[in-house]
Amino acid sequence: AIAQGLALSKTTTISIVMSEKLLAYNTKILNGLMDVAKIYNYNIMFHTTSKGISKMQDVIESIIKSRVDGVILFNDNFTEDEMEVLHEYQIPMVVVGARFEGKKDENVGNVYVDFERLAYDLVRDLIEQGVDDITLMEDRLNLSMMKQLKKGIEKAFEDAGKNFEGYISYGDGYKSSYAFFKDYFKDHKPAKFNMAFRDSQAIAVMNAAAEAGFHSPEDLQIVSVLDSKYLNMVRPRISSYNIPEYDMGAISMRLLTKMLVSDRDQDENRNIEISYTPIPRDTTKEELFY
Amino acid sequence: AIAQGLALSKTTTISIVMSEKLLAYNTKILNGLMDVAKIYNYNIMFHTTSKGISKMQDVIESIIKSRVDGVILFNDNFTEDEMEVLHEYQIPMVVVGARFEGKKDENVGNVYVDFERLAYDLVRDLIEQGVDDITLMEDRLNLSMMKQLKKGIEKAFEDAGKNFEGYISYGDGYKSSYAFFKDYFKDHKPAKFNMAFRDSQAIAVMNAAAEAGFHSPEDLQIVSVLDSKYLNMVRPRISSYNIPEYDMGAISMRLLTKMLVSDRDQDENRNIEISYTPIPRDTTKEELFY
Amino acid sequence: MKQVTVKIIDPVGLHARPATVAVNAASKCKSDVNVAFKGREVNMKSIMGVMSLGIPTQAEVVISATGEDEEQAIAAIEEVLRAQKIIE
Amino acid sequence: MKQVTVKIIDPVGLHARPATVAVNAASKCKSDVNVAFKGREVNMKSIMGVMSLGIPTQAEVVISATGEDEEQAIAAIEEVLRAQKIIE
Repeated sequence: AIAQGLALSKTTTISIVMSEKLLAYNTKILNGLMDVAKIYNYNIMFHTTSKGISKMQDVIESIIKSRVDGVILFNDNFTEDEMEVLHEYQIPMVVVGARFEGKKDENVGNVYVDFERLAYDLVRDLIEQGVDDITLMEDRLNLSMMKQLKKGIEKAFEDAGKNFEGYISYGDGYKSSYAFFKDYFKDHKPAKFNMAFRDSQAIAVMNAAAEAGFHSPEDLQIVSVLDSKYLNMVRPRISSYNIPEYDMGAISMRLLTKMLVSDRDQDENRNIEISYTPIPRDTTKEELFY
Repeated sequence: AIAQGLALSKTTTISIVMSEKLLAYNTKILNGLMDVAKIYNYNIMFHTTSKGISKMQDVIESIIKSRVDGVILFNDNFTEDEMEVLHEYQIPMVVVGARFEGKKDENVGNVYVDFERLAYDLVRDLIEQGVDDITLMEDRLNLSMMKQLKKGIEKAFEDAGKNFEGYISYGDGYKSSYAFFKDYFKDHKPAKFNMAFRDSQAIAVMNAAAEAGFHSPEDLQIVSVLDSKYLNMVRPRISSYNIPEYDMGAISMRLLTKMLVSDRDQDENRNIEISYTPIPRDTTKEELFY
Repeated sequence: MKQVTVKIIDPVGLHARPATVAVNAASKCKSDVNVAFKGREVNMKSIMGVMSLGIPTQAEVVISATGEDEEQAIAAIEEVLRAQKIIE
Repeated sequence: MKQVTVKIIDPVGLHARPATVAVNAASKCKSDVNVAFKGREVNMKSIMGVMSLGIPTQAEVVISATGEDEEQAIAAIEEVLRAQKIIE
């Protein structure tokens, strides 16, 4: 057992921590992380959090016990207290996903998409085009992202002297979204513009609307913030944003590498914003993403 | 660094090896593996193979160097020679996915779905119902599975005194499948029955056929062997099979645990077949899965 | 021995994640913990055992614990299964 | 110094996986390896450097190597990029 330990200790080991429920949505980021880790010959310890089986506290304990050299954390996994514990042990870490709004120091990097600005810019354009009947569908798996999208929309409404009241919340997953809208469209019209975070929610509102006789984009425009190949397979094809997820993973691991070797007081940029571009398909009107 | 090694050596460490391209299709199996590993407090080393970045040989080398206690291998990742190397080092391993057809000994377990029988039973029923115009679409990401499906179909044809010639091969991914069928349906009718391994190929043939004026199930029946939530979101909804993927992962990790502690000469069952059940939706006729 | 009868309400029954959650809860107890369904009884700390019972949704199963912490074991297991919406 | 001009044919340009494959190929060489596009030149062993160039598909870029294995470096990098269908 000791020989085994010695062999292991020669290599840099990085822990990747993510929630099990998000795994299916983050495979491209994970691929980017793994490819760059392989170039640097890092060992990767993989941890998932999973309700009723493994809590973030257990994962943190196992990270500290095994004294890994660095950690990649997917956002929406942890509370500020949990981050505090990792801070105390001075483990370099990179938070990937949304902008990290907790306390930062030289041991924390962040590779993120500015979801607040994305939502602000989109809704500002919509309001200019006369559309203020807007729904944002809650995604319980990604509450950090939701918070930032909501903030961006609210700011755009505020700047136009209006008030945003279109945040809707129901269960998670396609089935509950679809059931919700099937029922909702019995006595409601769809909002003119519908914003979802994930593909399945966008498809749910589209299918339920179509079956109630409402068609996209005439009766309702639909955007899924995260792109997926399935948005291109449904009819009509759903508009979304291109977020370079593989790159986010690759850049996050590279940033962590730099943090592992660099001087602590070096004033390097540890906050890297990743750009996004709209992908207009069939569910948005031509003037929106010109 | 030595202290770090010693700390690590106290815990059982398992390597999970999969191809990067299959990651998005195997998240449920991975979740099952991770949950059970967490119950036993195992550390998980995660390895992906990725063209141009990390080959299976590199992964094997890193597994041997770090002297992990056991390995979970996703099928379709390795050649017989590569398995041979792992054999020589006597590392207990479980192969998950399709039936493993290489050399087995007491260090190799296999948790699998019998894709050959699935295909045989389906095609036997189809032939009995008078349908022998059948296409099997190649999936280059899962060549072991394809081989077994093809074998099952060929056997069903042979038993009916017929010859199967409906294996088609083109690029991988939705775009190339869709482009292939868009072109193909310009001067061909679809086969009466179309079998795909993954959701995207099934959706591709359905969309291309619909746009050429052919409708499912009247003009073409469609089945995707692997289920996914997206098959329920497209219109018409595509029939598939329920394969308990999470269970496959959970059982694989549990089997490995048993192999780690058991006597070598104990005659335990190391080959566990996982059952499947059809999920009839809109793209198969009523009489098929009664 | 202490035992309790519970009804499985998780839509997939005691398979997949629900089964793994149940095994995880049982594994934390010092007592021997068994689960019985339709006359068959297995060790509730065994994943393959629990899955082999093929317990469907709406099934009533008997969970029993024998050992020094049997009282707390049953209470703790019930609590976890209820929190995860696996039982009523 | 040894250099070669290549045309990127991968549909996403030299981003994402293609960029990582290129960096991996360059990292295996002893020579210093640079890649230049539109007057900017970066270390081809740096992922963030290569990605920061924003090299689109159909772009022509210059790869240069300086060091004892410069000849073989250029040949090896070209071979990997071609095998991965990143360049013509």
